[in-house]
Amino acid sequence: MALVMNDENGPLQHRRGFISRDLIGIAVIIAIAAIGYFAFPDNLALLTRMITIALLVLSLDLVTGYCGVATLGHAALFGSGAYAAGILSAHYGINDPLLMMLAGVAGGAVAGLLCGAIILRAHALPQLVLSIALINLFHEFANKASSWTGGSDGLSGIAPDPVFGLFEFDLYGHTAFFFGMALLLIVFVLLRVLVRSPFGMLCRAIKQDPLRIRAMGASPKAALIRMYAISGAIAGVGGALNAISTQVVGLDSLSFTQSAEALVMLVLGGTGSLFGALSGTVIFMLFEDYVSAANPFHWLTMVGALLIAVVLFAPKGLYGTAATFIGRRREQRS
Amino acid sequence: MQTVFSIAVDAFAYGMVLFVISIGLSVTMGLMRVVNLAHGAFAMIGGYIASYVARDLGLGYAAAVIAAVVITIIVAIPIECFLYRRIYGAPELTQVLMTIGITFCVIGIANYVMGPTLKTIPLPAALQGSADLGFRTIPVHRLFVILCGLAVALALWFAVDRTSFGVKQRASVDDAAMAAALGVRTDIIYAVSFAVAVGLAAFGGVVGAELLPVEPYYALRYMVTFLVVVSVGGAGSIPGALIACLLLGAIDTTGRYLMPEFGEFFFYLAVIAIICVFPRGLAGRVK
Amino acid sequence: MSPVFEVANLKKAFGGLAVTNNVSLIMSPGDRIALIGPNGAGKTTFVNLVTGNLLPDSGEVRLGGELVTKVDAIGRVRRGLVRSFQVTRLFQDMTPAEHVGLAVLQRDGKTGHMFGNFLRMPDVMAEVDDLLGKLGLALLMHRKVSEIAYGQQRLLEIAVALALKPKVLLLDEPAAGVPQSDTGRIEQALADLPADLAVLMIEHDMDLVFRFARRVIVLAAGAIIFDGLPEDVTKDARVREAYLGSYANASHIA
Amino acid sequence: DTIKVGVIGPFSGPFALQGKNFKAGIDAYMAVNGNTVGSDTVEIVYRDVPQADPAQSKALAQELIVKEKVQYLAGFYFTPDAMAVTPILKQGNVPMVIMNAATSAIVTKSPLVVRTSFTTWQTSTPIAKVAFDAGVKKVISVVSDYGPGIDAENAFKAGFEKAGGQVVEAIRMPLATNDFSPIMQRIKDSGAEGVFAFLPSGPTTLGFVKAYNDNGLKAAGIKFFAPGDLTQESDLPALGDAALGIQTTFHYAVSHDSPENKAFVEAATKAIGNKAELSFPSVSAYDGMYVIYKMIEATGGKQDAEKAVDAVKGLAWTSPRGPVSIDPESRHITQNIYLREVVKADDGTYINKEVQTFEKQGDPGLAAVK
Amino acid sequence: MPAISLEVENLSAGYGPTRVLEGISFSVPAGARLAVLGRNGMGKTTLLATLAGQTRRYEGSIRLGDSDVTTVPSAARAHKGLGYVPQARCVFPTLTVEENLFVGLKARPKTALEEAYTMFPRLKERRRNLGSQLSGGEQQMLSTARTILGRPSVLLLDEPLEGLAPVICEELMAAFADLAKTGDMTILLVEQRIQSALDFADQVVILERGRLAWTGTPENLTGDHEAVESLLGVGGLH
Ligand SMILES: Nc1ncnc2c1ncn2[C@@H]1O[C@H](COP(=O)(O)OP(=O)(O)OP(=O)(O)O)[C@@H](O)[C@H]1O
Ligand SMILES: Nc1ncnc2c1ncn2[C@@H]1O[C@H](COP(=O)(O)OP(=O)(O)OP(=O)(O)O)[C@@H](O)[C@H]1O
Ligand SMILES: [Mg+2]
Ligand SMILES: [Mg+2]
Repeated sequence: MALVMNDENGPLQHRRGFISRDLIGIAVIIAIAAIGYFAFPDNLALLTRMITIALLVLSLDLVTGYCGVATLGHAALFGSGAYAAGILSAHYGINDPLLMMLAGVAGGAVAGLLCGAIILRAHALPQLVLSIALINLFHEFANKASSWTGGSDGLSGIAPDPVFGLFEFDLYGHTAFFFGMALLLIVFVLLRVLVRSPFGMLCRAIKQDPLRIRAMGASPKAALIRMYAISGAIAGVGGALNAISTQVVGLDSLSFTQSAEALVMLVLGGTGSLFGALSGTVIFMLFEDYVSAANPFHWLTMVGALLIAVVLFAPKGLYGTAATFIGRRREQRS
Repeated sequence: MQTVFSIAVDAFAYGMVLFVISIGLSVTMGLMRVVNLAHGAFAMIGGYIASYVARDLGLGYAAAVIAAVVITIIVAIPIECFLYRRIYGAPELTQVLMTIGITFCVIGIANYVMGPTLKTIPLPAALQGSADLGFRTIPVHRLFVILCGLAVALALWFAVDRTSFGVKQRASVDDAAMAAALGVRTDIIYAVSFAVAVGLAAFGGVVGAELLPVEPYYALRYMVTFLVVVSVGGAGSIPGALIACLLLGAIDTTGRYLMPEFGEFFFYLAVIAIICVFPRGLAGRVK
Repeated sequence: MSPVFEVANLKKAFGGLAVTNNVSLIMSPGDRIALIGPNGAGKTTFVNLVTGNLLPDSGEVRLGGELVTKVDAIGRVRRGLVRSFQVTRLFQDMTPAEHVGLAVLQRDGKTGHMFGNFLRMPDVMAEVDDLLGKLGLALLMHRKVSEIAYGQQRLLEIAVALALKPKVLLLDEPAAGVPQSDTGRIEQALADLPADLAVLMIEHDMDLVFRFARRVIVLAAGAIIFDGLPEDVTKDARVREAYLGSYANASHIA
Repeated sequence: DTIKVGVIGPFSGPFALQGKNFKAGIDAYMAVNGNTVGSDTVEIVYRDVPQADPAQSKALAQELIVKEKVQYLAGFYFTPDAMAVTPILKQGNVPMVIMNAATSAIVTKSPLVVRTSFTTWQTSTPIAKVAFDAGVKKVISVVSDYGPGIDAENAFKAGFEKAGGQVVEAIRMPLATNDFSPIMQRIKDSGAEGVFAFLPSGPTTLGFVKAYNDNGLKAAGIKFFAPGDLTQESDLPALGDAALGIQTTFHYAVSHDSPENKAFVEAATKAIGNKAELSFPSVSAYDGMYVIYKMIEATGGKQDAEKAVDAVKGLAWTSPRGPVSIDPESRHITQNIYLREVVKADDGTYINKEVQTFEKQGDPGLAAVK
Repeated sequence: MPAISLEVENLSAGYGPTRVLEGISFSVPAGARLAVLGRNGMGKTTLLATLAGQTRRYEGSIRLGDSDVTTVPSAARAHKGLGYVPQARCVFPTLTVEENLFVGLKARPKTALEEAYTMFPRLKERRRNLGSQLSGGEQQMLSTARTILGRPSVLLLDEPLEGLAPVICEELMAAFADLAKTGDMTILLVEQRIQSALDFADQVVILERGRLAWTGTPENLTGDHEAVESLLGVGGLH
């Protein structure tokens, strides 16, 4: 094809095979999980931690990638979920993992609503700063409420019961891994549906031009707050999973560092696509795990170099760039 | 009453220190539209150089400041050419990724080369000790920083608002392609602006070192503070940054005096309140 | 017929500059009005004021008899007052189909739905195909807007406005940047509009103005200096001097 | 056989210096005592947790136990990191030797925990007596607002009030405080004769001590008391003259005068590369290794956590810091706490000079929280 | 014979992987007025942008006067005498009108700003306003004036009449004609209003899907009904 001109070819491609592509996507995730499971049978804790963070990054992608909200405070949602689940167990003795998960979802969603209501009052840089201020407030609050949260010593005494009364959370982390994997798959499927729905399309449009959306009669703010609550629920799942699998919740789960790291992972993978979020998390954490074990003293330099390299050679993120590349190849062949 | 004055003096001095350290970031972020999270890294490089020149080489404070600014700029030139040039005009998040990467690298290298301990920059006799204000004393060094802050603010404001360089600079940021089509050599403009920003960062790192001591983690430790004061002021506005620094300095200082245990709350609540009222920052330009 | 849209004594000043100076206007269903005037006369500002994008200093806006001066822009759109933009404002990463689909869904109150995909909703797609076909964008409907030429983006801008099925439509220079060969399409699209829709169009292309309008309003320095039939406008000396120039002498006025 | 010891600590990031000291202490011990116990070779596996991050700490501990098959876990700079690991010790059959984390309660979380460092209560209690004996009756306490800071505040208050003094005000300030001028103003206004301060070792102590001098508190005769975190040796060159005369209580000073310490400092300096970077975590790590070696001896290299821990209960030896023992009840270290004063040594460096010894101090914190 | 001021040979250009222009060659003598016509999306803007150095060029060469500027960056081309008024106007939104004009001045003294104000008195009234606050037509005036202030020898105009009131259009076209004649400026004009363009130009090229489909004089074109019909898609010309 030499010349791309007005009468472009296939509009048809777009209409076929969403479902089949989704099935492939799920199959890929399961395959990767299986590879992870067999490749690192004695390091399931790492994989579980990856799943937790992946949930946080997915949730961040919803607001950042799909709605264009810049935030360096997304761990507020994650941490709220974690503390909600943790407090339920440590203070109220409700140890059922599913109930704890529900508490996490609720905690995350409430935090999402709250953060959304504030963060959405500004744009771009000031928005980023609002999010930083928020995460610091959450962090301080959790530090102050130490009778509930354990303060800087962390909330300990979380003792989740076996899942369905059968599978115990043990040293080897099998239960936590499979429990997390199941959650991740459910969340992934739900998000797939969500981002393609009319609501998902609305959010993408808002990201590009909120004023235009207003002129179409939709309220960007209402939509974004709603998305924030959903994002909070997802982050809450991650937080609760973290509380259940680690059995300790630390202030770090509500920290700027955690938020910034999540954002880095997201951008590394590529914003605005679920696979971008997933691959960013997996690649970053594997890389970090590898270099920090190889040289615990100077690995930060390597991570820095990785980030720079990604911006230089894969400016849309690793997944984003790969997807564009493949898409172009396919276009050229047709 | 005396206490009120005293707090006011502390607040003003702290605000000016914040200003000197973060104004370079206002240049990169507001005037060049690069979310430069590596600002602290350049400030830290400046601090290390000054410390080395003043302490290990035993040269004077003035020499240390000049060396810090000049060498930091020299160090920054290749970084600008190979890294920053790629992210001008890129999406914010890409810039975040790149500049965090740079920060990590600088931290790692500083840790390796200079070791993890604190480094100080010995002050000349003239800047040591305290000056008597009548009702209280204040470290002479703070007065020096206040003067530096005012001088920098004035010089920058003049350069940006009153010179042809300033006009071309702002034009390049608004629309680099169009500016180029009108004959503005945007790459040179960018390089010079960046050098100025880095030079200011280094300068701030050195004169602010009494308050924010130089160590490898400096680059990340104060990143949030820098980002916050610059954005609250409205990135790119020199008067805005000045007002923001003084205001936030005052809030922080008063809060810390009245209720230290809620100091952070005051500070960040004020940030949220200000941004909610002025969504573009105190003196934000319309886009 | 009762007016669908009424503006009374609208005023707005930027600093010392009175950009809208006591403007009043009434539109009835089926109106086809052209709003013309020199550059900087305040036409776009007028549109921004009545749509709620700018706050007037004083004056009233009514939609279908209801006072909407205090209603925000979104509320006014939902009540049937829709505009297009002078400089295209489109979603660069989205396709024409998505633009129009979104507008249709929004109109039907379905943008909150969290499942399903409009490409598989036959009723929505039928409308999308129809509208884009009418404006000659059918072949481009699945390309990103950033990749299509400016003129085509202008057409899409109109398609989006139409998809909202407005009661009052304000078009800000819909043909700017659209080549002569394609203004026909715009005209056709406008001609196909429901007869009871009230349309106000700002345009500097006089040929289009005279083919489209049944009433012409001339705005100069923020005030209405002429309001009448197209035939009469070229005869008005003030309009000639301020706006039309030698166009008034040209032969081909419809 | 090879016996692996997993060490978790902050080896990069803001606390990299402390992690470096862990490593220096461990390296020093193995340099002096060899890397074999009986027929077994000891191997150290390091894992980095740059900032308090219990989830990461637990994941790494799990990996160390399950994958690396370590028989001992050690290190742990931050309390939550240690807390997160205690639940898996039993199942993993692994003892944990804490080389820093200073909250009293950790040892109660699992019987397999042994601590060779100190607790904030332990180091902060004696300074109360010092203050009172110096004739100061009214003190204002100023601490960083986080776990250890609050421990320090409580410990000082308990000790000082018991002695008969009065804490006129207790201020908690955020960890990320840069400008201490307002705090100094508060101190002045409080009318206290002395100030008790606790800040985590590192950059902020510099600002605090400078502000104390610059704002004329020192000149006004307001006395300064603190546990030794404030004047850790690696910060002293930066603090310079500003720190001169400051009195602190702590379990270890690099300048401690004993043959054991000379040997230790020599070995540790070699390991860390620069004597100026040497600080207190190194000695806890050194003694931690001593304990681990004893455990290996007692179990003959077999993995048996309970037996290993039992073997060191009541163990007493002479550490570089002086005579120490492991309290069989709490498994926490009983040690001398020294009152030190910052002075300029003959070679121009600044040191913590020991001026008084409080012998055989246990951990008062455990009783206090109970 | 007048010197050639702009010569394009076998030019191909586009955006990233999308090729838009293919094998374009033409040359324009100094002082000539060339109209570039074509329907929507045929590559007119792309052609001008490529000449100004703003899009990706794949093949071919561009000569300006007697120097080869094929690989010269945009700013340097401007200093060699190329002026470009883009279709999107590209007014600097955060600069005032005066500052916008000032950027276009290049090295000329500030007093030259008056030239722009005589051309568009409207701009003088609004000179302290920010670019983003101008009306559509005012932005168009500003964009044009800004480029003309730099005294280019070759002026590329991409739909400079869009959004302007009829009176202003007339004045502006007259001003362009004047610049071409007395100022010895070579002008390339892209315009949708075919009649205005033909009245102005002494040469015409028509683009069709990125290629040069027709070249000639306005008179030729008026006679060539077939070309007008198929390439421009309009009925007839007067
Ligand atoms: N925010 C603002 N601040 C100051 N002046 C403004 C602002 N917005 C518009 N103006 C001025 O108000 C006047 C009217 O602008 P408006 O955009 O309504 O003109 P218009 O009639 O649409 O002109 P055109 O036909 O050129 O589009 C212009 O002179 C413009 O410069
Ligand atoms: N940024 C871009 N990326 C990809 N393709 C583009 C881009 N801009 C334009 N195109 C394509 O290049 C072709 C030519 O566009 P161009 O803007 O040059 O047309 P034009 O003749 O100026 O049209 P108009 O009359 O609408 O201004 C169009 O088909 C368009 O789809
Ligand atoms: Mg207008
Ligand atoms: Mg064009």
